[in-house]
Amino acid sequence: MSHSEAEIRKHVRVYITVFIALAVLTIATVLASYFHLPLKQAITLALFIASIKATLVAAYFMHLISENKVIHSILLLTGFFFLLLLLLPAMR
Amino acid sequence: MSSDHSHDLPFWKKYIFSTDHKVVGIQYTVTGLLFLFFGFCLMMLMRWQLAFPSQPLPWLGQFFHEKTMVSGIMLPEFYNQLGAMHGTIMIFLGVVPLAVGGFGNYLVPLQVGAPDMAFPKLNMMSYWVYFIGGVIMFCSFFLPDGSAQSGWTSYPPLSVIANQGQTFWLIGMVFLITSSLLGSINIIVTIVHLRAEGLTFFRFPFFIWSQLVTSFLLVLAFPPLEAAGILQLMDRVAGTSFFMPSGLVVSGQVLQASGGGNPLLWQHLFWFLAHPEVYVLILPAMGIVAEIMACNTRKPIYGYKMLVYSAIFLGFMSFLVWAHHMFLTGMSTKMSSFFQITTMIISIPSVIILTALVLSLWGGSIRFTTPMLFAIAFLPMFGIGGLTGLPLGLTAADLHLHDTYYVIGHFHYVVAPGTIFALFAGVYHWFPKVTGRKMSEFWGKVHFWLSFIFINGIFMPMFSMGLAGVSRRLYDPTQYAHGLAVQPLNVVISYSAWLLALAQIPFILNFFISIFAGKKATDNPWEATTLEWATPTPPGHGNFLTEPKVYRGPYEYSVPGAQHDFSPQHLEGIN
Amino acid sequence: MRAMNNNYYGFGLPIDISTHGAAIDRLIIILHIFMVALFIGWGIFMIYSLIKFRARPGHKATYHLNHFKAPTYLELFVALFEAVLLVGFSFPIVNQFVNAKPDESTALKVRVVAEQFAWNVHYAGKDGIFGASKPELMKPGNPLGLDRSQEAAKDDIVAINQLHIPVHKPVIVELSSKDVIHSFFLPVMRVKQDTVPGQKIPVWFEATQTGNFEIACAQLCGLGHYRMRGFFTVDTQEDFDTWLDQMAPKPEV
Amino acid sequence: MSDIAIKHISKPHPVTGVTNGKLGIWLFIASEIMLFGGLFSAYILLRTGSPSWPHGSSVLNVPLATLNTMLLITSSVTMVMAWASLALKNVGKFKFYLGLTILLACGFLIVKSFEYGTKFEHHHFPSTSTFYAVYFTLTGLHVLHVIGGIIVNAYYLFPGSKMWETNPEQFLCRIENAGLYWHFVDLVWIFLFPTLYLI
Repeated sequence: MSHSEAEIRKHVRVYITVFIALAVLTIATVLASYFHLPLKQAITLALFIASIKATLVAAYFMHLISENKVIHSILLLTGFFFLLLLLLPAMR
Repeated sequence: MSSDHSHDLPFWKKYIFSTDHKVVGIQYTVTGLLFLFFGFCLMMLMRWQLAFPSQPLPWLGQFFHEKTMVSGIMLPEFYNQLGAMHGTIMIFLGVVPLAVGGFGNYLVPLQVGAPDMAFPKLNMMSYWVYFIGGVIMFCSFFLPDGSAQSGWTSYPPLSVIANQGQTFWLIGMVFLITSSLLGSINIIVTIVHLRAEGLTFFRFPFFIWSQLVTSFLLVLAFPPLEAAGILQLMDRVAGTSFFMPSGLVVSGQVLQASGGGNPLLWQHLFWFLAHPEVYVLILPAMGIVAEIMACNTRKPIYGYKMLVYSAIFLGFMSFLVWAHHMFLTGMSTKMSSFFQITTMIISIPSVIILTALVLSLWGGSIRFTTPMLFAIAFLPMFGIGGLTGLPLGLTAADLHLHDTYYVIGHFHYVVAPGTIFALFAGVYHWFPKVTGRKMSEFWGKVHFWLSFIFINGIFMPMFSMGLAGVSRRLYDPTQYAHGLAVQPLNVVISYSAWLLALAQIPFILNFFISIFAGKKATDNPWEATTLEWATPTPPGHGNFLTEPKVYRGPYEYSVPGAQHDFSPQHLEGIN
Repeated sequence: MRAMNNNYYGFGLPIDISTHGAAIDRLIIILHIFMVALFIGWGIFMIYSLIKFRARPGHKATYHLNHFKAPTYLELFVALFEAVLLVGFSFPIVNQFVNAKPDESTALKVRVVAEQFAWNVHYAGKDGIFGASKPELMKPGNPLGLDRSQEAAKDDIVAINQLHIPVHKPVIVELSSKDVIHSFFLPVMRVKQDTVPGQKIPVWFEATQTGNFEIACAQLCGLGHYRMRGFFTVDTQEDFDTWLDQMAPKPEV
Repeated sequence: MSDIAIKHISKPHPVTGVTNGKLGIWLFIASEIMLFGGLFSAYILLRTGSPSWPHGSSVLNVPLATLNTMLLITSSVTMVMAWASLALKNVGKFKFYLGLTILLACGFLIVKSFEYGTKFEHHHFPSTSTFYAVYFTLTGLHVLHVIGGIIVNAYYLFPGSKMWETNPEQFLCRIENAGLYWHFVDLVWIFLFPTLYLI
């Protein structure tokens, strides 16, 4: 990726925004845990927030949002097998 | 490997810590062959005990430590060590390093027209990490209690309560896995990025495709085993209970552990790797066979695209069948039905590949060279291996055949006369490119025919033993009446194994003598079309004299209107 | 010891004395006929091609070949045949094996607890209730860790490496393990099931013939794996009852 | 052996649009995803199979872990800023941000060692229960990854930065790839934190 200077400066602003979002979400998920929601809701909420944070990191810090198809395909394939691996405890 | 570019490098940098993919490939090949032979020796020792249970091993017995053999009579501990290490060494230190590390490293850059691998230093590192893993595995034999003895599958809780050798096994595996990961990442990037101009994906030799799929399998399937290995290491070293359920009583003592673990977790993670691993073992072999068959039938491979799609599908499906190794662990019929179906589905692309390769003979002009003989023999041998997988993939038949010699016969037909024959074919085929000299055809044929006869003598009787219900990993099968009934077969198998060892002597001599005294080979002695034959023999540092360009598919043999019966990929206009 | 009736065992499948085994044997035989037929067909084609298309002066390879139709049909046939094997044979057999538990009131219930390297067979005794096994009580003299002071455990019968069952009666064996994974294998019964520590897995079968047979361990369980052999005896109901009486714990004074 | 030219080290491949290193590091991350996938899968299986499981916040120190999360997130943003500064050819700023990344990572390790220390003081070891086994194994492996990241970043901060003089393009690629790895380490923590501490 060749980046022009202006582009990178724009990137930097995005990084700061993402950073603030990550911090807010971290505080939100910690606060939510103090409410002692029922286990199912607590797990869903915690994983939901974690997924948003992960998406932000992957999309902006790791530049996945503007990444090439080949990387996306590798991750798609990996994601499929990753889910399969997570399903493994259900296999009895 | 002499070349103007590297003459100024010191010896150790040129031949030992070399980053040249050809040197690394040769290092892998030689180490792999040595480990293959070592693993074979372990098996020959086991064969004595199986053929003549509890009789002293003549002459050789005196050289063994008293913890392994008492006055030449093998102890069950030692038998279990031999069994576990035979499997581990053959798969992780012999066949995979040879197929992916050796052939992959040497041939992939040549066949895609690259000067080296994408990450040469990483390449060197992956060899040395493999080497360390091998040394750890080998050294574990000299531990006070010997090496790992819980089978190559290392099922807990047995492996967790086993001796120190198991810890070495796990650490060794972490090294081997790391090495494989680095190596396969390197191969993928090399194939995708460093291919020569004009070499589109559908102009790849099938060998390249097989390496690409194999590398993806390694990258995605090995880490779960690494995870499992780490967990087992924690169980053994830090006293955790990942695989240890509560309330275990071992030899009259309640086991001091927190409990709460699940032994089946290991099996799931292990087979999540180990089934794709089967295709890691077989795909490169198929690649080698396809190369050699196209060259020696002097015609294109039949159904090349079908072959490629089948290999990709095979790789994908191999992740979805792992639990067919676990039919008897008490799984529900829903689960077992699912895995039976996927197992039957995965047999289809295997059949397609085999059929395409057999059909490739049709219409050819077949040269019966030594590599071709090995490649042809691969077909029926792999066929037997594949077909006998069918009863094991159906839970109903597996009820009787699970963990018997039938299983041993089945996967050895796939790996030994299957993959290892293909690897031999590869050694004979590419030897002239690597050394500049040909191996003797006569002794090659002697090697082939003797190996072919004796290897069937080893594995064919195992099906009968398996049907009779003889379990695997038995130190003395004659303890059982049903084992005693088939004991004569064990004697036949053992003699076949020892004779097979003798049959390797022509190969070993041929290999070493030909390096120095073989017939000089030209750059393209087999008149083949793929890019590796466009290099000088042996290829120098940087491989190609000029950057190659590719004009056609990989197997353009006997093109109508061409002057020669082969049209190399790098030549413009038909040859 | 080893001089068991060797007519039971040979170079192929051992005799089958179970009610469910015939279906398994049939499947195995059909499979092998199919495999041999396919292999011979392939082999003949291959050898014919090898001879017909050998390199010789004046013979040239053909670049363009017509597309073969036969392999596609063969492929379809193989796929179809596999589907038949699955739906027609394997699924029903496995379903029977895993789900069709016999009526517990009429069946004989036995517990088998595997350990390195023996099979501990546990009968409930007259009261039909199994005493609880406690890991902390498991000692060489009391391999199952039974608390004999407990009412349910008083008449329990423990036999080591001896599994006796009556003929023509459904038997439910509940398998478990004290230490590592073993595999409970009755070759003549076509029964094989892993015993997984921490789990209780039931298997069931019915014998059609009396005789002395074997229990084998099919999963590597340590250095004594090879000698983890048990005796499996199918008796008439009367003989079985007599044996149980003999094995019953004698009241201690 | 730099006499042979391997293509696409710093110029992206025309078809895939990425460099060798980037494709390589993403494949490595793919394998790491599968590694942690195996561990998470083990965690789920053990937790669902267990009759009781402690609530993370009742046994673990959530404020410390929150602080650690903040440290790691901040180090991620400084890492990406280091890359951006280098792309703007501002080497001084690059070194500042990369150094900050390393310091934050060290801070993470220090906090972690306090956390481990108090656990050991209370005689909570991996062998105590399956919960602690999972906790120590997963966080321990993550710590190893953090240490690996520190070593790589320290190399690029000191001896490795010489490459900026000889081959700035390749050096920028290397920093980007090191960053990708570092963000992945952060990403793993983003999942470890709630699954171990909060639920």
